Amino acid sequence: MIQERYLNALVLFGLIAVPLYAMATEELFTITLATRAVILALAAVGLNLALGLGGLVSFGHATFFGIGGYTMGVLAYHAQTYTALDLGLFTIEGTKSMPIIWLVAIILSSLVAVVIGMLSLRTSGVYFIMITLAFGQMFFFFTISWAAYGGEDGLSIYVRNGFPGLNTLVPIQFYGICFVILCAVLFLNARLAKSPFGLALNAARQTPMRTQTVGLDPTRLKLVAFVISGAITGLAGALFADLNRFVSPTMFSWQFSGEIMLFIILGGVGRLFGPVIGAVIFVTLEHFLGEITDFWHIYLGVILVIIVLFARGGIVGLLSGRGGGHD
Amino acid sequence: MTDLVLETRGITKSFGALKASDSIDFDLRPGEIHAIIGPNGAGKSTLIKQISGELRPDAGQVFLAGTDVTQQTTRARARAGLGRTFQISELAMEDTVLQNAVLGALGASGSVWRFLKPVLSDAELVTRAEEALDRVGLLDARNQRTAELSHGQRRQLEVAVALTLRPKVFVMDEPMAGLGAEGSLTMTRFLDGLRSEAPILLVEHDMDAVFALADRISVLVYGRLIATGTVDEIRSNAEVREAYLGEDA
Amino acid sequence: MSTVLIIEQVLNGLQFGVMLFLMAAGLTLIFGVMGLINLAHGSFYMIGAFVAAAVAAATGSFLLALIAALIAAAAAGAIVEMVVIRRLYATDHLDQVLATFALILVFSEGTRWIFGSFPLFLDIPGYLSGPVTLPGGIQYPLYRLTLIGAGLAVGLGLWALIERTRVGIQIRAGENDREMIAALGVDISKLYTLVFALGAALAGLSGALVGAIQSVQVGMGEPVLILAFVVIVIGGIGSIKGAFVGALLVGLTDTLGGIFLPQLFKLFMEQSAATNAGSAVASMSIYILMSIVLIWKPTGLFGARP
Amino acid sequence: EVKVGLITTLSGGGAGLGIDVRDGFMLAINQSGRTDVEVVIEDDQRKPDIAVQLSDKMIQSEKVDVLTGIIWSNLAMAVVPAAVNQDVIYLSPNAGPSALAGKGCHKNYYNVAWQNDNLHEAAGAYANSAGYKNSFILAPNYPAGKDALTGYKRFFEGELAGELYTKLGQTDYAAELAQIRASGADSVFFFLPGGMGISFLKQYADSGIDLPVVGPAFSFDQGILQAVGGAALGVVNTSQWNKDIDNPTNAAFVESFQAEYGRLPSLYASQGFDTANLLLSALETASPDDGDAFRAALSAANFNSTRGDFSFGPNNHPVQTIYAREVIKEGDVFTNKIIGVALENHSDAYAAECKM
Amino acid sequence: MSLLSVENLTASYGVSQALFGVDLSIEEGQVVALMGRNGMGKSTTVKSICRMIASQGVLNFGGTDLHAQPSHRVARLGIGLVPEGRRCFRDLTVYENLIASARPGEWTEDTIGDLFPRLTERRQQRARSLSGGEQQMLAIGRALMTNPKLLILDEATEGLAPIIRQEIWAAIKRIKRDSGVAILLVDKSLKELSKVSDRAVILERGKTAWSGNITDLTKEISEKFVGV
Ligand SMILES: Nc1ncnc2c1ncn2[C@@H]1O[C@H](COP(=O)(O)OP(=O)(O)OP(=O)(O)O)[C@@H](O)[C@H]1O
Ligand SMILES: Nc1ncnc2c1ncn2[C@@H]1O[C@H](COP(=O)(O)OP(=O)(O)OP(=O)(O)O)[C@@H](O)[C@H]1O
Ligand SMILES: [Mg+2]
Ligand SMILES: [Mg+2]
Repeated sequence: MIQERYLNALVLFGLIAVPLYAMATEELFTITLATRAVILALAAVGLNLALGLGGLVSFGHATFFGIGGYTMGVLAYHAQTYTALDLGLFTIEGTKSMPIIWLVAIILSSLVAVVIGMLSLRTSGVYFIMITLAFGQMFFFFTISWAAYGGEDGLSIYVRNGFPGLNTLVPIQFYGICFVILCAVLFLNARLAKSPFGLALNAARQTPMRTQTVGLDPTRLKLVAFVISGAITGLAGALFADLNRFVSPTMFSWQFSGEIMLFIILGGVGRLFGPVIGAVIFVTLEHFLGEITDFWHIYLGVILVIIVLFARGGIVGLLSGRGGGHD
Repeated sequence: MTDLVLETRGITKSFGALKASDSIDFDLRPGEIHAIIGPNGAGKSTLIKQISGELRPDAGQVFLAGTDVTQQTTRARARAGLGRTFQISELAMEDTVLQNAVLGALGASGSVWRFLKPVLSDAELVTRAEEALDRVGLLDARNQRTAELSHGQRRQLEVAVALTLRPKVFVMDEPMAGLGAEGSLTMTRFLDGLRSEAPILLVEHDMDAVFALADRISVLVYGRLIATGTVDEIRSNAEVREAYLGEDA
Repeated sequence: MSTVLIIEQVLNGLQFGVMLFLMAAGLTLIFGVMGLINLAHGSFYMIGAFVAAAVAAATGSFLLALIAALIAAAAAGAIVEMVVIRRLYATDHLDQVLATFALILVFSEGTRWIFGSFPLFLDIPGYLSGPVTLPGGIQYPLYRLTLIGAGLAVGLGLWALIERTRVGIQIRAGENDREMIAALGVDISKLYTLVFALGAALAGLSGALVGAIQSVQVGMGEPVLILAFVVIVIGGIGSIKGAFVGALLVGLTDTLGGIFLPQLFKLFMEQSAATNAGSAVASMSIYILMSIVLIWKPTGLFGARP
Repeated sequence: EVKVGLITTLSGGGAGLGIDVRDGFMLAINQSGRTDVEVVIEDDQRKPDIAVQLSDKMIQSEKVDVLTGIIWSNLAMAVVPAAVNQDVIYLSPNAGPSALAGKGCHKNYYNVAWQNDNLHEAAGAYANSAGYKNSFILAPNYPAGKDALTGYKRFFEGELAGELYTKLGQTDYAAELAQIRASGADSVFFFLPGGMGISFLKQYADSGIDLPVVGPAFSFDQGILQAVGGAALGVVNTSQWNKDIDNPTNAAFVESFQAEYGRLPSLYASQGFDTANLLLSALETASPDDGDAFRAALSAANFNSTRGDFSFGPNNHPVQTIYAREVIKEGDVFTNKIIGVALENHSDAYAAECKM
Repeated sequence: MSLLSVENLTASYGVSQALFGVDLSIEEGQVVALMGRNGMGKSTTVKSICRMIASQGVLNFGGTDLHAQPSHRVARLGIGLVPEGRRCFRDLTVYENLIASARPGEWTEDTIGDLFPRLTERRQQRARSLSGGEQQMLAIGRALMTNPKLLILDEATEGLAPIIRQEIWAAIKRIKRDSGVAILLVDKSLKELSKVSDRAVILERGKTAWSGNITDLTKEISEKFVGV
């Protein structure tokens, strides 16, 4: 049994050491894999805020991931083709600058999260799961037939966007950006969970009636959580698009929403590092099982089943010996 | 009539064919404990839900300290000074006792939109919460998880959370439910002291407690208030004996 | 567009709805009534279709194929329940999501491993093939009428089982409080294994029936899964009647949306843009329907539970 | 020593196509007897992001000289532009999105299969020759579907009785069939790849509609035909390859493929086989290290193709003959027979836009 | 031999132990009161008997070792439970609640209807919308419909109006007098318990602290262990 705190430190250490080692040994692809894991972890950390703290089982978080991705895709596409983006009332220029893209991605996914959240929070439980899924599917089918930006084929951005002072094309530098963002968001998440807002949100999840009788609005608390959560996942989407230099409607697919959720459950719901550990393990399994056999999905499935059955509270619960997190 | 802390006028609520509240006029004066008794299913909890805002009445009005709050949410009524406890404990079971109490203090302070500073480092909120816990005798259990509390302790915590709100009026739905004989006595003594702070609307089936505490008693039967009076008046009311008390009291 | 064609399309919509209900019936039982989120429902559907195709190829009998599909899916369901699902009733929905997602992987790749990567052949038997003429001169495939019949029969049977029999009552009681119904003397574990197997068998049956007019291939279960969830949620969880009405609504929306939305867009757009936009909206239509229903009635049309 | 990265779909729903391409490709490599060609195979799971990462891996870690294998246009669009810009040769054994054939063409990108529109154009041409005057056409609502209808219309000279975009992944076509029946069409053209086509054909056969059907080879390929069964009999489809194309390479290919894998080769297998042979032929004259020479060797297309004459147009896309084939039953097996030529030495509509 | 004998029963919730050695026995047809302050382990004892939580020690019912039986078998051996907190099946109607686990015997829907006429009035209403007292009646009716040999009532009069409480006590007396059903009672009303019970068992911190005939339960003892 390891204390959760040490486990978290260990994970952070691994996320620093492995890519550095890979750089030293010129295993560039390991860095790419690590970047993928870190970005997916970021998306899941975002969802964990809604799901773990707020009890909002969103099966549509791919929506925000996709919005982040398309923000990057569309802005960079216009920059790359030297065309302006016509928004009817006014036009804007595309950009290849990461910070600007992130900002736009965060703003757009927040706005969409406000709308989806307001509509979805009328429901609860499984209905909430399904209505969020429905919104995700709408975006999915919309982008598939959105011919202006490639439809199902998606959009290729040939060169990774820039970050002032760094060469993002060097894998370890881009990894560094993603890793720092992940750490910042984890820090934010940790503080948030202990803050007044976090306490109230936690109560709103467990007992909305009580929350109301002390004069707080559980729906509004959940909405704010949902929006913050969507913004983080949106940011992850923008990074993911930059990692691949490519966006496509699959970023909106329900399978993807499911995968983000999977990371959380795998790692441990409501645990700060649960999504990180889940994403790292999933990416690792996905990559290395594939090398062993064509039918690696079977092994992946069996491993996942074993984890659900024998590791209550996810991997973090198993390792830290504090099984059965909440919910 | 503005010195009434709480008043309902003609509250009516139907569930299909069933009239759970039938034109109920009820009031609560400063400094008193006004008990509502009545057979099971008479509509006591339904009335409380309409007072607290959980249910909207079909007709009639609710006044809190003279203001018509009929159209207001539970939340707004809580802010206007209504402190409620539930028939079945509504607590954040995974949180600690202190966290539950702090939640009340937080609600009362209204400063929930703070995202970075740990809530337990807010001395004002914590002090307020600890005071309330101390009064119900739960201070020693403040770091225990609520799920680990015994039934009686949970009832005490319910009251403590209401205390942190420093309400103008308490609305309590069966606070003795599930308490043992000894626990009921303790709770009775505690409520007795509480009336000086704010008047209490008390729904309770424990007649020992009701007779010991109530300044006035109202009797609700089939959604209608059939009598209001002092303990002795109610005890000797034949209709009440037949509908509710039986030959016992 | 002629009236007959419109009538025919409405009929198609209803028919598609009943077919959706057939596909969702097993899920209604497992998810709606037992309250278990079973993402692997589509896998049982797939197993039914594959086993039916294999048996039909070996024996040439469609009836035998259906029976085999039923048995195979039921057996798979029973095994899954006893090995995995049983341990998950007490836990929250999320663990069920993860476990049954994992089962999809196992079943899909397992099927590919056994049956290969290519679609299988499963055809309508001779005695059910070809169209019949309905009153009004509409030519309608006999097999689709058979599917409607099967869907209605399954729906009615399920409804009677759940609402009218004691076993049905016990199942519903178990969903409210498993521990309590056991403490009152009902062997809820065995009952749940049976119900789960029945749900899987229904999925397998519909996989086999529907597989005869669609493609029997790995992954065929996933779109069905999502559609079935949509249907149940629109109708309201736990209500068989709701699932049925939900299925009809989805069927009509999907069919008629695909036809009329492009026409509608043509009223104010130029031809090819209208076709594009119309088809785009049509593919979103059932999800739009679902969100409208849920925003209007947060627990679905007939769902009572908050 | 030459390293080739083969990224294709080996698991999940579309695995059949990827496996065929891989098997055809490896058959040619093995037959060549060359031991200095190393092939690294990876499964993209039909997910674009995975494909991109695998191509990163191939380029960064494996340091491959040549990439190939991708089945799907959307995956190709995700991988190819970045890869060819990093000076890696990409040989497409399937998928020829128009964006890579016209303005987006690249000296490092070679398509050994077809430009996406090709088979649909041939279908349009065939429809003319069959005397159809009024076609009902349908395809799924996504880029390849739109390309398909555009391609058909580019060559078809008759009227359109109707034009429909269906949902991607749709499995029930009752509504579409009713529209076809009511449209007064004299023929039907459809492009519905994979399971969609199987469903459509089965339901079409059962609907009692008796119009001739034309389509591209994808819905009538060896791997799929057995699942469609009798419903496909007699349908005419267009393809640049068939197992009865009469040349020694093809005969040897069909025979050795069957011997090696125990099944009839498919269109995709032939494309994989041709891709590998193109590569091998270029390796005979130049090394990938010498970029220009190697590209020149590839462009020469100096290899024996299973489809007979094969050459590249100015955009590195095939100039080839496309046949009309008919679905027949040989013993117990459904297969195709060539019934004529749809388009002779056909190039594509985008070649002129390509500036290399 | 006793109908139910419990010896040295221990049980825990996760890491925290709740029972440290409970002894109690019930003879056929006997009414036994189980008493103790809040949190002393009464409900945990009940749950152990019904095999709803894991426990150790002797649990013997009519010659059968209950520890070898799953929960539903225990019920079929003839133990009917009215649990703490009612736990009616929320989405089932009153009628469905009653028949879900019914077994043949003298208690039928009709006889329950005589006992609690209010349930008959609400026959088609879902349990979730019943008032607290109505739910309590339903829980008792439901347990009786299993026609048990031993009826366990955990706080069965909690939250009931005095007049209904009297009815329930009367019903308990009637059950005791007319049928051979043994009853294990948990209740806070000492007065009523002493009227119907034959024996009493008092728990203190998860252990049997006192047991004996109800007539031997002196004021001192009850003040010491129950507080009044
Ligand atoms: N949502 C509802 N739908 C239908 N009937 C309801 C609903 N809520 C309450 N009732 C009915 O209204 C009546 C009043 O219920 P209420 O809970 O107010 O009773 P009560 O006086 O609090 O009873 P108790 O003392 O048993 O708690 C009961 O008969 C109950 O069945
Ligand atoms: N689910 C639970 N998890 C952890 N501890 C529990 C749980 N239920 C009860 N306990 C603890 O076990 C002990 C015994 O509880 P139990 O419910 O048996 O008491 P009781 O005598 O029935 O009390 P009451 O009169 O309040 O119902 C208590 O200390 C309680 O806090
Ligand atoms: Mg009440
Ligand atoms: Mg108890």
